[in-house]
Amino acid sequence: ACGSSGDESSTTGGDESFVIGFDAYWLGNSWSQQLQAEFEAAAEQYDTIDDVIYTQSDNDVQRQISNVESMMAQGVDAIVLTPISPDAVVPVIRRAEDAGIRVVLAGNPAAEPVYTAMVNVDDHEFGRAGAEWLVEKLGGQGSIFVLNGLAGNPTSEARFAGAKEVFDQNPGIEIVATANADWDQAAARTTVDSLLAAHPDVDGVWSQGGSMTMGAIEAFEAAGHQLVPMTGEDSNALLKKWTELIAAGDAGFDSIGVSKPTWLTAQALDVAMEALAGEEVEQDQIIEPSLITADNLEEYVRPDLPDSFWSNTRMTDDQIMRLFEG
Amino acid sequence: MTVMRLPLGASTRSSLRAGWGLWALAVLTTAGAAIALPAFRTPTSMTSLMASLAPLLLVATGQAVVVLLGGIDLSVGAVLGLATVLVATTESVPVAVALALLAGLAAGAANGLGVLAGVNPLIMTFAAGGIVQGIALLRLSAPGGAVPGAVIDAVTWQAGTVPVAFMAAVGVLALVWFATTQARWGRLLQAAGFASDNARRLGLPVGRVTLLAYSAAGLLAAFAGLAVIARTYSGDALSGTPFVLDSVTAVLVAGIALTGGRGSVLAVLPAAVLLGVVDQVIRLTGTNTNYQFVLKGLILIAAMWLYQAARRRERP
Amino acid sequence: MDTVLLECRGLTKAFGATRAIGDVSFTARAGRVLALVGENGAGKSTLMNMIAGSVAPDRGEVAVGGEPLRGGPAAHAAAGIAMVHQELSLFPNLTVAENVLLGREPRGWLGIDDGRLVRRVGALLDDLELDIAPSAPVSRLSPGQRQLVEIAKAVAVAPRVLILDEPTSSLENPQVDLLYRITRRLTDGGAAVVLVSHRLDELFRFCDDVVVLRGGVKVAESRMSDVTRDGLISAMVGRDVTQLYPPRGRGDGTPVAGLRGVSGDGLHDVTFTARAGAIAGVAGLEGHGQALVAEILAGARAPRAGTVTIDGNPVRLRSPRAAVGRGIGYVPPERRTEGLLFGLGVDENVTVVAGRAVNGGWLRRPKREAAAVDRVVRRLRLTASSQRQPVSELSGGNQQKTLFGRWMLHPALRVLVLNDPTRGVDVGARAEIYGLLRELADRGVAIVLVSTDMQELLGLADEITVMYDGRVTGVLDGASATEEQVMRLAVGEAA
Amino acid sequence: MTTAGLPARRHRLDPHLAVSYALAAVCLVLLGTTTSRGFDPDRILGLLGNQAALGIVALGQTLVLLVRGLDLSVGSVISLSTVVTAAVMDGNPDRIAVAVAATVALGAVVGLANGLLVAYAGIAPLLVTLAVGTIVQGATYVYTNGQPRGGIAGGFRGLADDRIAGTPLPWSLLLWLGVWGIVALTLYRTVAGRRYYAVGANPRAAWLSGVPTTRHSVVAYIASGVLASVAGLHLAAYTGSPSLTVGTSYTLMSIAAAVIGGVALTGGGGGPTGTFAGVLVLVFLGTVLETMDVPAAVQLIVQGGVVIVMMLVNRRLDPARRSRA
Ligand SMILES: Nc1ncnc2c1ncn2[C@@H]1O[C@H](COP(=O)(O)OP(=O)(O)OP(=O)(O)O)[C@@H](O)[C@H]1O
Ligand SMILES: Nc1ncnc2c1ncn2[C@@H]1O[C@H](COP(=O)(O)OP(=O)(O)OP(=O)(O)O)[C@@H](O)[C@H]1O
Ligand SMILES: O[C@@H]1[C@@H](O)[C@H](O)OC[C@H]1O
Ligand SMILES: [Mg+2]
Ligand SMILES: [Mg+2]
Repeated sequence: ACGSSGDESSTTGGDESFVIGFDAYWLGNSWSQQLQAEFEAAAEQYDTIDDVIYTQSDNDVQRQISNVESMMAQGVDAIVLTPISPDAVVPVIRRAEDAGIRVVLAGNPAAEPVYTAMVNVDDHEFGRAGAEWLVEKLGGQGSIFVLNGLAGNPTSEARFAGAKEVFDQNPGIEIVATANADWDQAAARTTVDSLLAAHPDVDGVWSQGGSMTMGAIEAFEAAGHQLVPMTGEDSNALLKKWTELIAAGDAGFDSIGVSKPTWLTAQALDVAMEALAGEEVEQDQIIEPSLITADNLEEYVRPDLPDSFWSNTRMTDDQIMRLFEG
Repeated sequence: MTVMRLPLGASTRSSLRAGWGLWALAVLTTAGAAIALPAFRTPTSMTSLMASLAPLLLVATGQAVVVLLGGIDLSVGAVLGLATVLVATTESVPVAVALALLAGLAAGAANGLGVLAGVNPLIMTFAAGGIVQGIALLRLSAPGGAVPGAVIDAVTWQAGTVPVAFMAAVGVLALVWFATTQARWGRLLQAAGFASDNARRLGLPVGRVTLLAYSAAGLLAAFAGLAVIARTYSGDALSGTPFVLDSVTAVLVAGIALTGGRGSVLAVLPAAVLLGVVDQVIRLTGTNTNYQFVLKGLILIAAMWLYQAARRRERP
Repeated sequence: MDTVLLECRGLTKAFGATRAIGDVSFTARAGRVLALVGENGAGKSTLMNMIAGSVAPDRGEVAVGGEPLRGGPAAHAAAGIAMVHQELSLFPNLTVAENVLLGREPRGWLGIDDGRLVRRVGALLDDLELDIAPSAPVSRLSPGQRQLVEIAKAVAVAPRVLILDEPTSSLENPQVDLLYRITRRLTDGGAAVVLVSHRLDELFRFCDDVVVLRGGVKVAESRMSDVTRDGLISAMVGRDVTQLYPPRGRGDGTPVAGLRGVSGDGLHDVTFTARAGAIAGVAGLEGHGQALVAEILAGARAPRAGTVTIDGNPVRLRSPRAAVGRGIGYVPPERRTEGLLFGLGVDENVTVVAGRAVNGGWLRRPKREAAAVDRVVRRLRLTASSQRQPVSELSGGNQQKTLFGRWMLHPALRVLVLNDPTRGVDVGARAEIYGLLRELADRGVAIVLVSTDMQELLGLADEITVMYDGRVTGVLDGASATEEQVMRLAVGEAA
Repeated sequence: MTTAGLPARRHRLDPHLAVSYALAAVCLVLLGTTTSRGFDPDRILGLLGNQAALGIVALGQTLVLLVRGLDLSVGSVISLSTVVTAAVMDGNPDRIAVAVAATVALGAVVGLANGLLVAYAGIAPLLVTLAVGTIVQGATYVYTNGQPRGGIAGGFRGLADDRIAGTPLPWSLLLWLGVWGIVALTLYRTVAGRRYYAVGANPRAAWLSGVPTTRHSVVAYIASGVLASVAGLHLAAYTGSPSLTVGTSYTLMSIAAAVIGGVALTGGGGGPTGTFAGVLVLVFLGTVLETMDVPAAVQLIVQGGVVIVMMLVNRRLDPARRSRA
């Protein structure tokens, strides 16, 4: 389900050329890295892009605001960014737009519709989708662990809110423990290790994805505990492990990869280029999270690529290889 | 006209002299950046720089007072975050602002009491920071909230390219500097910072000075929360995190000794400006941000090396 | 004028199991100087601290002019009590003027009025005939000058009761004279002065009355004119100290260590020799380079020009460690900052030098260590509650003994360099330390004794090298030298 | 006055140790009584094995604190170590030894840099290790460009996951105890170890007494760097993947563990035995809070509170330390 291709927009753009700004909200895990890589890959396709200005916000809202302002000072035509806080970015986006710069959001929302466009997965929906699958898998009955991302992080809060709605409607489901494991494998592993010791009769794990599901699987295995259904994301590590488990005939495990694709930035660039070309663009482009299940797992898993790869990509194999060769 | 001699104290005058190298460096760097980078001298960039410096200046000023006393405050980030959260979750404007500032004052006073009870400042403020952050997260679990419009109007006002928050921050810094050098409290701060045992034995009001210093740091961190709101228009329990290390860095680059009693709050201004300009230059030149950490670390070590060398020369 | 100004009634203070002061009562009268004497650890500082309010008594009270005092140091100060503490209490990061009026600065429309501050302190210093600039940073002052500033600070409040806890330990003779004049002026003005000192000559000169403490209780009280020197000493120590200085030794051994043509850091072509079996004294007024000589010999400071020699050969001592390796030990003058390992026990403080020599290898042998510590403790008559008592809890004299005892465990000590080793040490302990130094010398160790206490040098040293302005101005034979000869050389006059 | 000797030792339990172990015991009881398999040794030992990284890095931190230092770079070193281990090992069991050697060597180099800057340039430890930590973190980003490469060989993961044959004792716990044993033996039973306390108590006095103080400081920082890299090795084995951020929380946690165990930030007081208790407290308490489903915000509050209370208690126990605080 690819969006508009680069060639079309370059023809419609005439001989105009543009400077684009891209702010990476963070570069601290492989998902955020790939988010930028997808953008870079997409930008290569446009010969109407004169220059791309990259900045990095280190998950710091104020740095992000300064970064956007520095792009404004350098006279960019459009900015693609992933808001770190939906509320905090509104004023600076408004100022950029007022200055004639097209701002396109990728992967996180802003609290007010002051931007040109947003390409996003609804994280509330992301949370719901996994939760619905898990409830059904457990037959509406059972005790579960919840693994959230960073405490206070809006994405984490939104996903959990979505999931919570589903769990609240199913009184048979009991959340026995909620923990913040920061989307991190090590943190998830430690957390689940201790949760498991306290609640050995757990029936399922609702994880916000990232690398946490892998951490949970490892904790179960290390404890010699029968695996249970767990939600996940499109982390290649998880998909590989899952494939292995199926091959080994594991009876307990099943999963669903609710994917928030890293190519959101590529799509956002496409939208930005359309807008610069004077086209009407749809403001809120909410993408249904792709669901990876045992049935379509084969299409996504990439046994030839590293664990830190995120499978739902738009990059070509060449571009992927470059990402992993540094 | 006769020359009027300001009755400024020796400490005040020596603190004016002390930071001249740093002032020169800050001015030269800023001028250099303005000449070399056209984007740097645009009003947008200047305003952005000043707006981002405002909270740092406020937090670092408080940090400087505490470091002068021989302590350190790792809770400033959490206090700043709590202040933004309180403003964003309280409807009435005066109540919101009063609540935020009171919370800062209270957190600072608690730190001061802990330190007076003998808890190491590093540990006391680290632990207190955890508690404050927990409270802030309980009140507002994800960034957002609704900052009263009147607050936003007030804090985002601009005189030309100069944001009011920046002016306020510089004003507060000057005031605090003046207090640390010209008020009795400041003199006691330097004395107790250098040798608290001595001060105690002499019956100097070490307790009051300590309490006041930490309370000031808490209050200024809460103030900084308002300056952050001027940029983010929202509350965020985690929004102060970067200021912890940044404020310590600014204070150290300013040449204030971690051992207490030596250095000038005024030097925090050129130090913060220097760090802010370097940051802005990295941003505007598109330098790979991965090198940012390395650069920051090297600047810190270089600065400390220079100060250390200077202090060694001073000694007979 | 003889009215009672200060009255202590039944003061009692214990630190844990240690009774520091037990039911002590005494009075100090207007216009008189009261001497408070006693051995190290007798409780003098504790008693004075209670009067100044910095230590709270367990029982008893302090009254000034009949009014009982309550509260801490600030309340006592308000009642007119000022104290010069045994340990210096100035802030080196502030100027002299800032220190003297700390917390009481004159204020103008812009906060502290520095002009008035400097003028006021300047006038005070002039008045006291102290040649110290009010705007000089205290960090630039010599220890003696600091002590004088400390005294000026106490006098600045025009106290009704002035307490001086060993104020002369860093002072030169002329400075002591100055202090004498200052106290007399205060008493003439109707104040009472309490003076704690271990320098007996001084006490007889300064004081009108005397109170003797022993083991925390008052054992004697009388007019100064009614006691003799020997009587005072035996009241203090509970036995007779007939001989302070041991008999002199041979004093003509072979050169072991020395300096040859050392210059720089204020020294000019200093040559000096320490001989095996002899005590080599280094005399001079404070700050004329004697301390540098000690530090260079100890490896704590490298000479800019010239050499250190050992057994006649030039050597480079890169650090005290190198010196220790060659058998040179050092007892620094500032025991708190340079000598003691605070927070650690007597045992750890004593064995730090010995290390493997006592243990015989890498691993510690606790029994051997304990036995070694025991030997030192007995030999020095060191008083502590156990080998592991933190040295911070010992009295100053016992702390000093600990420092000294450290070097008794050196496996091959050849030279012991001491800088003011008996500062603030009571007469009994001093006799013991002198005896030990002589004993070490008799065993062949070369002793280098840097001291500002001229009596000590004249009584003990086999040879006295006198310094002035970084130069050696003369070398005198210890047995025949007179105080006058030493003094002339010390002020730069030819002998 | 007599020439009586002194009793050699006070037969008294160190009050800091008594309090920190009492607190650890309380947390253990809480842990045991609030969950179903409560005191099952298998569970408790497993739990401790999983936290070997914290236990080990806290021992390094203790050594540095003893000589009046502070190591804020351990978090960055831990992260870098997981990255380097994975890159060198590249999933190949034959390369385990090389990877371990390379990682430990790197930790030693960072420690050496810290030590040299503190001991020779005379810069405050807080600053040196803050700056060096920042540089190490930056270097990790530059080296990986954000994408750690390589992988952890399956065999190596046994270090974290396996128990010693026939016992409920995890290898990782044994590793931690082994490191504790070495540190404790050095500090308590060797002449050189004793000198660490001398350096911490008064560096100038120790130097004047001929103790090689700079060498002791440098060695302490090297040990801290090495132990941080060992913690990184354990985490790499534990999670099976490299991470740019996994070490972050360990910096302040290691300091917290040491001070809860009675180690003085002013140097010369406390030791590995106390630190061990400090880690137990943090691990048991954290587990209790987590399994009782206490919200993250409340966990922060409780942990902060415990640290403050412990510091107040330690302060009460040791008024002598006040003067040096
Ligand atoms: N804070 C304290 N804790 C424990 N013991 C103490 C404390 N202060 C004093 N002592 C003990 O009380 C006794 C009296 O000490 P004090 O310092 O008053 O003696 P002093 O007469 O001043 O001796 P010196 O001549 O050495 O100055 C000593 O045994 C000392 O060890
Ligand atoms: N932190 C402390 N803990 C325990 N005792 C202390 C502490 N600080 C000081 N003391 C005690 O207080 C007393 C007063 O200290 P001070 O520095 O006056 O020593 P002093 O005994 O008078 O020394 P000197 O022999 O040199 O006259 C000392 O006896 C010492 O034992
Ligand atoms: O979607 C997640 C993203 O939001 C987070 O930052 O990193 C991990 C991903 O799972
Ligand atoms: Mg005394
Ligand atoms: Mg005394």
